[in-house]
Amino acid sequence: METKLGLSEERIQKARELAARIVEPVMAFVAEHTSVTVERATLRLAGADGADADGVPVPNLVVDQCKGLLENGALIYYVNALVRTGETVQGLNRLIAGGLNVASLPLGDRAALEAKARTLVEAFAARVKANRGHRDAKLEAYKGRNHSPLLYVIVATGNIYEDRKQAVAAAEQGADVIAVIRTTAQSLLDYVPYGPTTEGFGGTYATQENFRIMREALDEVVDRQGRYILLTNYCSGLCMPEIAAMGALERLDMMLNDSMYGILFRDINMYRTFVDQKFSRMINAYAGIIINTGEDNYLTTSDAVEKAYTVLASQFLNERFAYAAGLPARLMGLGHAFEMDPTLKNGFLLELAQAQMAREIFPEAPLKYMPPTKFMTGDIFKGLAMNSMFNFVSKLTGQGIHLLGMLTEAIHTPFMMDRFLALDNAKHVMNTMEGLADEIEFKRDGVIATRARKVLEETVEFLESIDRIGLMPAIAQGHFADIKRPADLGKGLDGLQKKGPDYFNPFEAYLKNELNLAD
Amino acid sequence: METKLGLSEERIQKARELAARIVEPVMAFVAEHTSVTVERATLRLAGADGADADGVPVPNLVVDQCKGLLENGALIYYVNALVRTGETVQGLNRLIAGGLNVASLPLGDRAALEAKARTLVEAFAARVKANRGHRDAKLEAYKGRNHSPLLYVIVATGNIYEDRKQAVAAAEQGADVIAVIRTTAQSLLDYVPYGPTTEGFGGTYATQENFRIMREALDEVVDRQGRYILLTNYCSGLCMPEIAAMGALERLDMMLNDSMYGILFRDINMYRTFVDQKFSRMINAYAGIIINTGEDNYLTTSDAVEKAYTVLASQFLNERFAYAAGLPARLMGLGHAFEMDPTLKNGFLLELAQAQMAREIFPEAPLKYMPPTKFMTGDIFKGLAMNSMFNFVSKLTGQGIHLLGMLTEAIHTPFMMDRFLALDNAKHVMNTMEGLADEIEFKRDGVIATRARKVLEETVEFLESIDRIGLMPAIAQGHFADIKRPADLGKGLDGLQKKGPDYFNPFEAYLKNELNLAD
Amino acid sequence: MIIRPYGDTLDDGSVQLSFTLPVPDGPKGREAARQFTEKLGFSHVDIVHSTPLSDGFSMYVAYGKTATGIDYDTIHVEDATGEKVYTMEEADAAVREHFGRKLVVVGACTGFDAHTVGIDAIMNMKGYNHHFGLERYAGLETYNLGAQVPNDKLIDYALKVNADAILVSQIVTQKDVHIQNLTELIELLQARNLRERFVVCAGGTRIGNKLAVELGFDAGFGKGSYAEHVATFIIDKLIERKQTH
Amino acid sequence: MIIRPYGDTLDDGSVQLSFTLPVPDGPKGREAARQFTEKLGFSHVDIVHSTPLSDGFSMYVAYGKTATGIDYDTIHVEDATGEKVYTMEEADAAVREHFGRKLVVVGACTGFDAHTVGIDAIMNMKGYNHHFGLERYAGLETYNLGAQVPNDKLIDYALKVNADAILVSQIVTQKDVHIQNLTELIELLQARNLRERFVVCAGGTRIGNKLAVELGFDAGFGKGSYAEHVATFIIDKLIERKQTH
Ligand code: B12
Ligand code: B12
Ligand SMILES: Cc1ncc(COP(=O)(O)O)c(C=O)c1O
Ligand SMILES: Cc1ncc(COP(=O)(O)O)c(C=O)c1O
Repeated sequence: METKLGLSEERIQKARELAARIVEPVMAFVAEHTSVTVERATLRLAGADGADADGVPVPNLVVDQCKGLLENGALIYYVNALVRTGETVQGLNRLIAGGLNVASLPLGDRAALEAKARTLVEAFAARVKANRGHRDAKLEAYKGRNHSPLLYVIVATGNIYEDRKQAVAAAEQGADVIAVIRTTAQSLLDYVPYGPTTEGFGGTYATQENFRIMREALDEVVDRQGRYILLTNYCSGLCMPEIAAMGALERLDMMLNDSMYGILFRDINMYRTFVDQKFSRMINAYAGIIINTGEDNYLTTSDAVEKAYTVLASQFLNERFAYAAGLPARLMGLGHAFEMDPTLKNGFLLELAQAQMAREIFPEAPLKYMPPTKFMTGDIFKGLAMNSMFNFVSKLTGQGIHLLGMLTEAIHTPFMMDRFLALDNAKHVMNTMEGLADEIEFKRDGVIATRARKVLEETVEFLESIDRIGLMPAIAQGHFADIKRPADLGKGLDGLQKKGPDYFNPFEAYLKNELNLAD
Repeated sequence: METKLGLSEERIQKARELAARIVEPVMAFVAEHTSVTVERATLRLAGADGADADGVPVPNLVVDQCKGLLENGALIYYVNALVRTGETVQGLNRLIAGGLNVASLPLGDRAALEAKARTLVEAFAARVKANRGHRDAKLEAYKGRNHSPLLYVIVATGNIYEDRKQAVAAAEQGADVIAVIRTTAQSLLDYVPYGPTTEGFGGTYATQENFRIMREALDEVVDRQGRYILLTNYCSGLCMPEIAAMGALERLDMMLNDSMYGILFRDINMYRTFVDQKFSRMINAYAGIIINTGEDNYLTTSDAVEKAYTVLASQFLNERFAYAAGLPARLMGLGHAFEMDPTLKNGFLLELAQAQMAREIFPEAPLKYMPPTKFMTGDIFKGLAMNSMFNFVSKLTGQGIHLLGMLTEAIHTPFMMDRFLALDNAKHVMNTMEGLADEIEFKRDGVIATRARKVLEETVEFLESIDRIGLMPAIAQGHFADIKRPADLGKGLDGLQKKGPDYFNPFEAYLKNELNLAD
Repeated sequence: MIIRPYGDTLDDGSVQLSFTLPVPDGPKGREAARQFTEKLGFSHVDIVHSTPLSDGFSMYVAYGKTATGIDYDTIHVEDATGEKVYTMEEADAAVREHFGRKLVVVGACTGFDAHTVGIDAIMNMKGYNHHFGLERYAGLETYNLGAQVPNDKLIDYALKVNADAILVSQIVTQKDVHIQNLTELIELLQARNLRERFVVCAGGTRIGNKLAVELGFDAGFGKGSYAEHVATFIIDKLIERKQTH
Repeated sequence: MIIRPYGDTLDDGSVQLSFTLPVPDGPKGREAARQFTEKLGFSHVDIVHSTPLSDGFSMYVAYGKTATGIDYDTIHVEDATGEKVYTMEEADAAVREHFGRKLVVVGACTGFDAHTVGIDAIMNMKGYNHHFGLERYAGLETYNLGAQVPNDKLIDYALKVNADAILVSQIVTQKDVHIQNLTELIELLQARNLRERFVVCAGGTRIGNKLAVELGFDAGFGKGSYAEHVATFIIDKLIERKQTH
């Protein structure tokens, strides 16, 4: 990558070292812990699915049954039940939904259980490998047909069947990525609902069946259009790893997944979050799923000019956390956003600096660029112009994943025509200025280059201070997003579990091995 | 001016030389001729005004009365009548409107007539100088308050009183320049209507009273807003010099005025046009009025990519014709336009090249940049985005006069809110990317620089071919805009007049003297 | 089938509107805008944006939902041409077969209208959007009189060249000037007892077949028309006339 | 005075619309769009643009003129506050004068809504757009409970701190979830016989005073509200209650 900004390699290196030092103690903590949702995710990978008459999902039933035994992991009890009952996975799921308590069955021979578990791991591996194979084959077959950056739109009607209609229309209009936005507050549910759903607010429940319905619909468009359509959901909240598991099984291609988003913006306990995050990312990595980190969220409340360094700092941390979970750079959709006040003189230059800086510091990552939202108003005409500028900067700086701004951002979740207008605008702007990036150079002492250097410098300083304090205390003291999250507060702490000496999780072991992660 | 394109000074010089050679024989012809409208314009400068009961303007009445005598100029008869009747100018106008035939009065003592004429020239000079003084004083007092480029919008309701409302609103919203578009086909009228008018199609009649009404309304805004508002009209068609005269008297600040527009696009005879044009431009020059040339018109029918060189060639010719009429570069609003197909890959780069090229070749001229019109459709959303791109290029290349695109270009003459949205968009885009021009450099071998060099080269070749053929034959053969206009056809030829040995026009003489033009 | 606008759910009736009111911006203006939008038949009206345009004018962006729908099954479009549109070759063949001579077509942009791009698109050799113009048709003899042709001059010319069809283009529509111009042509033809002598077609951005027929033309051609459409219409119409006479 | 939309001439009634129809793009779709727009009461309807969104959906941009107008003189806006809005200093002085104690205000973003920026803008020290928040008022004691607070928890908390006023923010409005949430709060208060105990205000992008009052709140505050508006309302309301009781 040719550098237009002349950033100091030494400072970039310094920031990476700091990030590594900051993340290390967190990973040490993570290594010793599991959580209810990590266990449920493991069960899901093994095939646990379905729900009882009250809608409680089978993985939750099993983990609830294992209360007090969780230091061993829940899987062993599920596998044991499989062996004991001689049922298939589906059969056992039905029994559990019908009332069977797997924890009440006496544990059988360890070797037999391990052997049985291996077959489950193999089945999982085969399914996910097939998914990857399918995706890779389609991407290869339809190479060069996606836009660059990938055009990403959301659907959010609350009803999976309406979503499907909208998604298919968007894909036909040129979208490369469809994200099904989750219903308000699903992130705070400590279970994943079961089956197709038609009732959500500002979004649609993430369920495995919803994933399947959408994947199937998009796959039809893929071949019709000769373009692979990526499907995205939200791998965050109290069920982060379970969603990763569902995504791996149903061939999602991207997942919103941030190392600290849940802590800061959803008040989820930090220990819980870090533990869940690692396991999620391992699954994502294995399934070839691109994560999209959530740096844009820093800017929805803070000022994008002043707090630009928090975005870069978070990118470095997300990168480090991702490496630690086995994700290669090409699966790191590190986030940032075009969120400066549109009335700011020169604002475009600062946005350009930020986007170009991210591009040069993370050359291999398919950066995820988020559109203006905070300064969008009911003025749909100005909104469209803001989105045009955003599209321009994205193309000019070679972003990887481009979430399209909606001219009705301040009004409603997108209408079908809003999405069309966004796609049309992006295609228009990006096509007409195609090639501009190769044409221009920035002056070394200009506003843009100077700004980028300044943000990098502030980032190093910020990371240095975090390094001094330690990440968890720094979060507790409000160093991120001005939000204080004490380590022992926040949702989901009671779902955290120290691993016991007999902790059993061959899926985790398999993933670590496949991802070349040390134990 | 720093060069970003690295254009060859030698080729630019070559083009200028060719233009000078091409224009020279035309000016030789012009020197020997006058026309009915040049005579009427002269009368207007002297004070002739008003209309008879049928609405025939006094200047037309006088010139009609002088049929057969026109080689002497019409002014002498008007002055003679003033002396004979002892009337004031206003008094004489009334008499003429009432039926007095000035040509029927025996000519009095030449010296007395000349003396009388001198007083008229002095009155004219005093009025126009006061206008210039007023304008300069306001521009000085409110320095730095106009936008750069000047934001130019049109009003076109057909009714001067509605126009006034719209113009005042636009000025308050930030417009720097208000152009009152003329009614369809006024350019083909061989007289200028009299008084305020309320009936026009797609525009409003240019009349002296309409000029006055609008000037007065805008002057009020000037002091309220602390920003000088420039008023523009159309100095073209069969009454070109008369409109120049009216504009000089009523303190217009800009005039659409092109050396060949009328010939090519209105089928006005070429001899007539060149004669009228020279006199118009002398008046404009003396009155400090910026002309806006009409190169955009080449692109409304021809392709902007293929025929880019016709724009540059016309700019060189317009420049040369303007110098020949005493206009300094700072009053040359040489025209060009953003008219490439928006679906063209790289189109933005080519537009950028064209605009930057014009900027570098004519560093002192306040280039007049015209918006997308041809590819505007009823899709107002895409239209807004096209206009945003246009605004971007204009600011980036330092244009001088920026005619705002309307999102409803393909639908109707602008609604009040369309104009507001255009102003708002331009202010937004230009403010946010302010300073970008100083930040970037173009690669010397890139698409942009290469394109500019190519267009310049094609222009030189084109001018060479015109030089070989001669301008008038070239026009006759269809070398411009693919339109053939034989020299002896076209409207208004019968209004052309060879000057006689006694041709009397002290206004022309005064202007030539003031503008340092050779006889 | 009754259809309604669609926002993100079938029959939600969602529509976006923008307009200006001749009152100052402010709470009262916004409430006026809201009530106005409701009066158009919208519920759930949101005035999502308002801005002053000047002291006495303000602009609004509104969203609302309407129960108004229309019966899609009752919609009939009457285009000048039916399903079958001749290619250039088919058109020429039809002329050869039915007339054994070239058909003569005269076209112009009438009144003060100088927007020739549209009529050129239809008539000139080169055509438009990869559709050749009438001039290229072997079966047609064409005269494009260009811009700003007075209606009576156009008729005189059509008589002179013994035209079969007259084509007029009207692009400027402000204050319905196109209606006046088009009506005048028909009235002049009628006054001179020539209406039946020619197939008379109108075209332009804002001209539909429906409007043109209402004004007394044989057909009208709007946005997106090409030479083959009007060629097809003229030929079929002349065949029909020949057969009935 | 009857007012109508203004394009470029008084009373021309010009309006721009855009919408989607659940039918394919094409002449029939455009005609349907035209007739639909006419049915809304527009004349001179122009479908200036149409485009397919998918096989079964198409989008239209329309302009039309309407004779529909409204009587501007009959428009009344009932804002929560009248002409007089206290400055922070005036508010504090009024509290001192009438109550001699701090007034207690509890605020939250209720239900599943996590959009705290709005309630923070009203309550936090820093305020918004150069308008200080309630926390900075000497006469107020404030508790901002933040995001996603269940209605019953909010009421419990208000009782605990002996609140005078409850403020709720609702930003998500999809499927009218805000109406449900707001209604639930009032019903819970009524069920617990607490409705009269507090001044209860709602706020949010889509919430107007009118809507809030209809739902049983004392007042509502929409876009562009600042701390001083709600402070003024609370203080005046409590003074009024004190005087009538
Ligand atoms: C190019 C242009 C010009 C050029 C015209 C050059 C030329 N030689 O034609 C110039 C610069 C000269 C010009 C001038 C003016 N223009 Co102009 N112009 C345009 C523009 C940008 C494009 C029109 C065009 O060429 N369209 C492309 C052609 C191919 O489309 P079309 O004409 O619709 O033709 C198609 C169909 O309609 C149909 N068709 C058309 N005619 C016919 C006839 C027949 C028989 C058939 C079968 C079919 C047919 O087939 C064609 C191919 O599909 C439009 C804005 C826009 N983007 O639409 C404004 C526009 C048309 N102009 C407008 C105006 C007001 C003017 C002026 C009157 C302004 C003024 N006061 O000076 C002048 C005066 C001109 C005059 N005397 O008429 C307005 C009209 C507003 C209205 N609705 O009344 C527009 C909409 C711009 C605006 N928003 O103000 N203009
Ligand atoms: C920032 C933002 C977020 C941030 C919120 C961060 C935070 N801490 O608040 C994040 C990223 C977390 C977020 C998430 C979501 N968001 Co959001 N978000 C926005 C956004 C961009 C800006 C909102 C904002 O901050 N406005 C600025 C504040 C100052 O304005 P305000 O809230 O209107 O407040 C003013 C007045 O209303 C009033 N006021 C407000 N409350 C009160 C209370 C009282 C008592 C008083 C007196 C006054 C008052 O005073 C304030 C100052 O004037 C808007 C789009 C937009 N541009 O408006 C979407 C938007 C509000 N979000 C939306 C949605 C759907 C969501 C999600 C549900 C999406 C999803 N499924 O994940 C999530 C879920 C969040 C949840 N559980 O509620 C939709 C809502 C659609 C609708 N109408 O229903 C919007 C409109 C975007 C869209 N087009 O889809 N969002
Ligand atoms: C990383 C990440 N996860 C999740 C979400 C979605 O929010 P919720 O936690 O409500 O699902 C976001 C918000 O945009 C996000 O950026
Ligand atoms: C130089 C010039 N003069 C005049 C006009 C206006 O046309 P008309 O000749 O109809 O007044 C134009 C058109 O935009 C123009 O560019």
